[in-house]
Amino acid sequence: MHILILLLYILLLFTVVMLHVAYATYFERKIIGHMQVRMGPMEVGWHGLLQPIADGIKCFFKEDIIPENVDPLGFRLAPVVSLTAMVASLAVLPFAPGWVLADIDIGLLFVFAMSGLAGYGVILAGWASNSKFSFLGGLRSMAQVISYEIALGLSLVGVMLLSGSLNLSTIVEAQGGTFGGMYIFPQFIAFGVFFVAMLAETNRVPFDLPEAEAELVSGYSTEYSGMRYAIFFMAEYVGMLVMSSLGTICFFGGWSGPFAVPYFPALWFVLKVYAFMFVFIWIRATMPRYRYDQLMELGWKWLIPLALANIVLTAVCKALF
Amino acid sequence: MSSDKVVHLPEGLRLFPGAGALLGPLDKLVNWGRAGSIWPVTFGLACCAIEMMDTGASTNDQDRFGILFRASPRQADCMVVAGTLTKKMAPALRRVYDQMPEPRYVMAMGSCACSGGVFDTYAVTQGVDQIVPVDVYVPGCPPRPEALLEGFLKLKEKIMAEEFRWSSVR
Amino acid sequence: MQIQYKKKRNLLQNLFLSELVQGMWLTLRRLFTKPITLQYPHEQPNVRRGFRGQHALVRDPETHTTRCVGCMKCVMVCPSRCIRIRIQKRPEHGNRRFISAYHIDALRCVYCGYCAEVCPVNAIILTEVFAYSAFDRKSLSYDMPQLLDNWDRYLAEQGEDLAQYVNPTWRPRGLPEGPMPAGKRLPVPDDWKGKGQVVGRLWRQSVQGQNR
Amino acid sequence: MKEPSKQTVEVPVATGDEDRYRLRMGPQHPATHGVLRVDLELDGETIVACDPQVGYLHRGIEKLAENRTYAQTLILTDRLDYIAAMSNNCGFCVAVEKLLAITPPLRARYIRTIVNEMSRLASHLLWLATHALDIGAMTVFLYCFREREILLELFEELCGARLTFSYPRIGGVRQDVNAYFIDGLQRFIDIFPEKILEYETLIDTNRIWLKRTVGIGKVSREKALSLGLTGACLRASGVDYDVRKHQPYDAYDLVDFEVPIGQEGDSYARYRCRMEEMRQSVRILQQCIDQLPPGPIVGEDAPDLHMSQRIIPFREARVSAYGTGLIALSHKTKPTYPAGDIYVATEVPKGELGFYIISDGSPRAYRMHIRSPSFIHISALTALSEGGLVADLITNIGSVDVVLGESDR
Amino acid sequence: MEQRAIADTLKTQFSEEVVDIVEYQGQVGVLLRPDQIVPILRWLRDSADLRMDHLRALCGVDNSKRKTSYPERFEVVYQLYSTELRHEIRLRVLLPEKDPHVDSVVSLWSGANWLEREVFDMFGIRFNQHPNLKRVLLPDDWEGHPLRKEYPLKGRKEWQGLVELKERIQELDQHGFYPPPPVEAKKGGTAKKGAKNPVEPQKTVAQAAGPASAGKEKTATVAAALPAGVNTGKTLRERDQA
Repeated sequence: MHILILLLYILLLFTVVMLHVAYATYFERKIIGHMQVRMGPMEVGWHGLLQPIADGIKCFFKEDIIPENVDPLGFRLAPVVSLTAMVASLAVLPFAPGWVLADIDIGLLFVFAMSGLAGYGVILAGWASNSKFSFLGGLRSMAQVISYEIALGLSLVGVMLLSGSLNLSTIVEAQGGTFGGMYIFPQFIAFGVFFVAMLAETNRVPFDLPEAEAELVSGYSTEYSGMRYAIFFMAEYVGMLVMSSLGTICFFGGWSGPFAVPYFPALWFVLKVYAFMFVFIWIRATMPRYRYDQLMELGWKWLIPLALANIVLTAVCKALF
Repeated sequence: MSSDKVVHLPEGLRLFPGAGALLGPLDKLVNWGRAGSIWPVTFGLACCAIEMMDTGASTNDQDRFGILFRASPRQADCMVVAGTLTKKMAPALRRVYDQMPEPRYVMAMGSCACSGGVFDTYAVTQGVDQIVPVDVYVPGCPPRPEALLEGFLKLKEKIMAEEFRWSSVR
Repeated sequence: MQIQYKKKRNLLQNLFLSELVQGMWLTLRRLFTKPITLQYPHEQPNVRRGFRGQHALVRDPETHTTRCVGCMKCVMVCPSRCIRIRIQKRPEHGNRRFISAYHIDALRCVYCGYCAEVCPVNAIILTEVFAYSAFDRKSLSYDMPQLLDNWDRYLAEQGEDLAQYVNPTWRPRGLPEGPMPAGKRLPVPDDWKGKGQVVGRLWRQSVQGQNR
Repeated sequence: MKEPSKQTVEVPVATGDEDRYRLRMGPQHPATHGVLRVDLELDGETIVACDPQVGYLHRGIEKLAENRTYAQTLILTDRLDYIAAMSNNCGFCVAVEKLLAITPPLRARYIRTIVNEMSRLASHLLWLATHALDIGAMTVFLYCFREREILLELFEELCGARLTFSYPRIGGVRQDVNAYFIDGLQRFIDIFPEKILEYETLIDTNRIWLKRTVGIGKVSREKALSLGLTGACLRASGVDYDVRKHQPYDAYDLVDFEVPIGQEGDSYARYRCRMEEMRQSVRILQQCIDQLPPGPIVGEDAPDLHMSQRIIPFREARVSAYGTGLIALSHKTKPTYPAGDIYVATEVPKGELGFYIISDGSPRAYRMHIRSPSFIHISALTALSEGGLVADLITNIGSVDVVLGESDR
Repeated sequence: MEQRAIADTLKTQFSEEVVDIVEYQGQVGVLLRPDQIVPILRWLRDSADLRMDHLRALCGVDNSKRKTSYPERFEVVYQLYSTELRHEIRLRVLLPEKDPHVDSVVSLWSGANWLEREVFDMFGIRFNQHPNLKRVLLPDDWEGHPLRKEYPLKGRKEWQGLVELKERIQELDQHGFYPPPPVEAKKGGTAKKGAKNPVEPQKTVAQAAGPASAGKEKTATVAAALPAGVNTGKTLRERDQA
């Protein structure tokens, strides 16, 4: 019985997340559109509200091409790996008190592990496609994921030190006692590092090198068509959701807000996540793109030392006070 | 008996009586989805490509219709051949077309793409329809961005009138 | 003149990413400005008079057919060679020439407007109609009835009186009227004829200075 | 239903050196600005050999020009550099006028200067838009198109087309400017400097932009001259060469402007040069609007569109100046144009555009060679890009500003 | 320096090489023999009072259809300019019809590389010591040199690559979503197929002329090499009689 209820929850979460993904694209197109003094989707449905649905239907009924000289297994597996890993990490995210599928004690590590795994999907796609642009995209992605995973992990060590836990719910609750109710104030360096690493982890501008349209056509997903491409697309947006949630949980106090909301305690959480998403989009509308070697330089020469320094600083402070 | 109407229906479907009634609404849904999200592959060749870019720019924002340019032909639904197609380029055009997944549509934009235009010379193909089947011809040299949008609307019209173009089971 | 190569920035600006913040601030401000988008099928663009669009043959209000006299000037001047005219001579009409076919391949045309410009009787015109795409090549290869229809449709849309109508491709603004053939000497506003030309501020000032 | 196999690119083949990797960018590729193809040999992401391939837009304009009259060739020049068609038109007209010894009236020269500079602005805006888009700043792209649209509307008012104008005529211009055009242009000039600042806010000091452009695609002064670079690419390397100053045509000797010159010769210097050029263009436009003299717009000795005879001043012959008369047809005199050859260069937004025209006395060019800056700039890509990364190649293609229509002709 | 003066200096320096000096509209062209072109250009570039450092243009000319005072069929034209001293000169190297070749100037201006390739592509003039002399604008297996005067505007023979492509297209179309029907069946094609048959308007007009209206008809078919202002359109009657 318990399992059935859990399955129901999973289904519910999955549906909500997929809807979110669909409308995140809409959100992005609208915001970017208006930043560029144009309108974004307008014609499909009222103010283009049905646009994501139309996109989905179209992709679903598109011909599925598997080019002859790809590695068939890897080619089929790659999008699934990407999406599964990303969706799996949703299981440990606490949206509100008690609103979590698996309240495990290594939640943070689990999220890291899964986002690392999602990178494999991308690499696999690049390799299995047997196309040069895909391959270069895959290579870039591999290097990027490996370097920024470190910075991402290290930047959150400070949070772990402060909260003394890896359980995401506990981290949120531990923030209640600190100044402002958020870890961003004591951990502002860590947040800076986390934010940059997060952009890189989700392949967003200015770090969207694996799919840099100007250079690599569309990177690792060049050879993918129809639904398989849509799955990659979803994985990217779920990734954004997971990373924004992680940021919200670790630095912005998760579900806690100025007052409690009845019936829908996750409101503050959702608002914060969407604020994060807005910043993602905002940056995309403003920034140029880094070059591959500059990206590596930024990751290894700046972010990792900064994150390490932050750990030392946090530990010292914690020991003293 | 309007034999013209049935003749292009795929063979297999007519075996099931009533298949049309079941599949008709689905047809409409699929066509609506396709018409609402046409992703053209960027195939700018010459002058018309600039107007094509202009169509994507703020004044004529084609994102309103859900039209997004894709760099990779694998993810595109439609190819806008914008500009002069030379003989040297023709194999590349066909290759891009072959890489596109079904259903795929082609719009010939501008005089040069439609018929060779003023360049009736040794190096230019006299119309892209020799290389790929064209669905919509947009005249102009180059057509205004609005004319290209009108071409997209024409293409939408065509997509909405299609039947059973979504299954390999025919 | 030497260009300014790289602007100097101080440490504080570097540290707080001042230039990135400025850029972000700009895009954020733009988020709240009104989009300049013209919603095409619902709003029509402001096409200027004289835009070289769809071809038409002017239907003469008296004879209800084309004005073309078959002088072949347009055929000869056309760079893309897209006009074909067939002329018939009818002995019963005193050997007057009649146009039995006027054919324009709109897909070959480059819309240079030379044909309308050389036409001595203002028979052919490039109208401001720009959206007329088609599903096949054949329907964009106009023959004479279609071209005359284009004109009718254009007039109906514009609601224009033929007597008042002057197309800038027929009679480019500012050309001297003297050497023009009679058909081209259309009633136009004065500034079109070259009187009251737009001149520069400095020129105006110097003329005023002389007058004083 | 499965497609028969069509490979996009060849399977990576080891070529002697095991680490080398061959990549074919284009001819259909988002960053190659049309149909340029670049064959790369990569070591990791470093470019070991770079071999640009052009000709995918070779339409045979030079051959076609031998079969068309000068007036009809004018239409073809629109399709050379379609981003700045007006500059090409004017360049061609200046060349033919010199060849046939025709002088355009002063007002026509001023109007040509105006449209020339407008077209330079339009071209530079498009260059900035695509260059920024290649580097990833997509908003600059749309902001640039916003201003470009104003220019295009003005062009539309002036000559009835948005891109392919065929507005200048041999011996003059097609039609006079009107108050709408001049007022619109004045308003545009008033707001445009602010808009340049807007683009600069987004990219000029942006650290990512600096990282992507400073020191990329560096050419020294000598190298630039040897490669035959012209325009902003040459000036960014420190050579003071601008045809508008060196061999003035139209009304450039009557207006006051400066030529921005850089030192470093890298992508950023080229970018800065073009931004300054835009400001100078605004200056020229303002002066032209102020100085615009009255007078005819077509010279008395201008040939008609048929180019059918040697032009007799129309007062004597009672023939139209502009092919608008019937009498022109009845004169079947054999054309007697002077025979000779001429090379006339003009400064178009991309660089030096030269027309080498040989006349044999007929109304058609016996031979017309077009010295297209883009063709030479593309050939210089090899020198600019070797040793850099793939991303630098994109920057370089963007910053030298090539148009394939002009390059391939 | 004045162009004439440059040409005269050149003549005194390389009197053997200079064939003639022509002037038109203030522009001076020096006709040269091909053998010493690289030393001449190097001298022009390096000598202190000339410093012609900018190679403006390099192009070929086919003289076979115009009257010239010299027998050579081909010319290669060099346009030189000095960015510092602001003077220019044109050199025209005369080449014979049989096996035209001239020394390459890539060693002096590396930008000449592609320009020479283009001349080779368009005229078939070879450049000795050129690092990579192959076609640049046309495909490698193109036949003929288009800018030679005997080459017709429309080309003589279809390019082999396009012929192959068209064969391939026929084969590939069988795998499309709406495979084209066998040739004899007309109705099977959908709209997509219908669009594939390019209409040939020339024919339609000619056919429409028909027998009924034959006689006093005149179809202006404008030939590619039309002397402007003269109507060379053949009448249908003439065509019938022929």
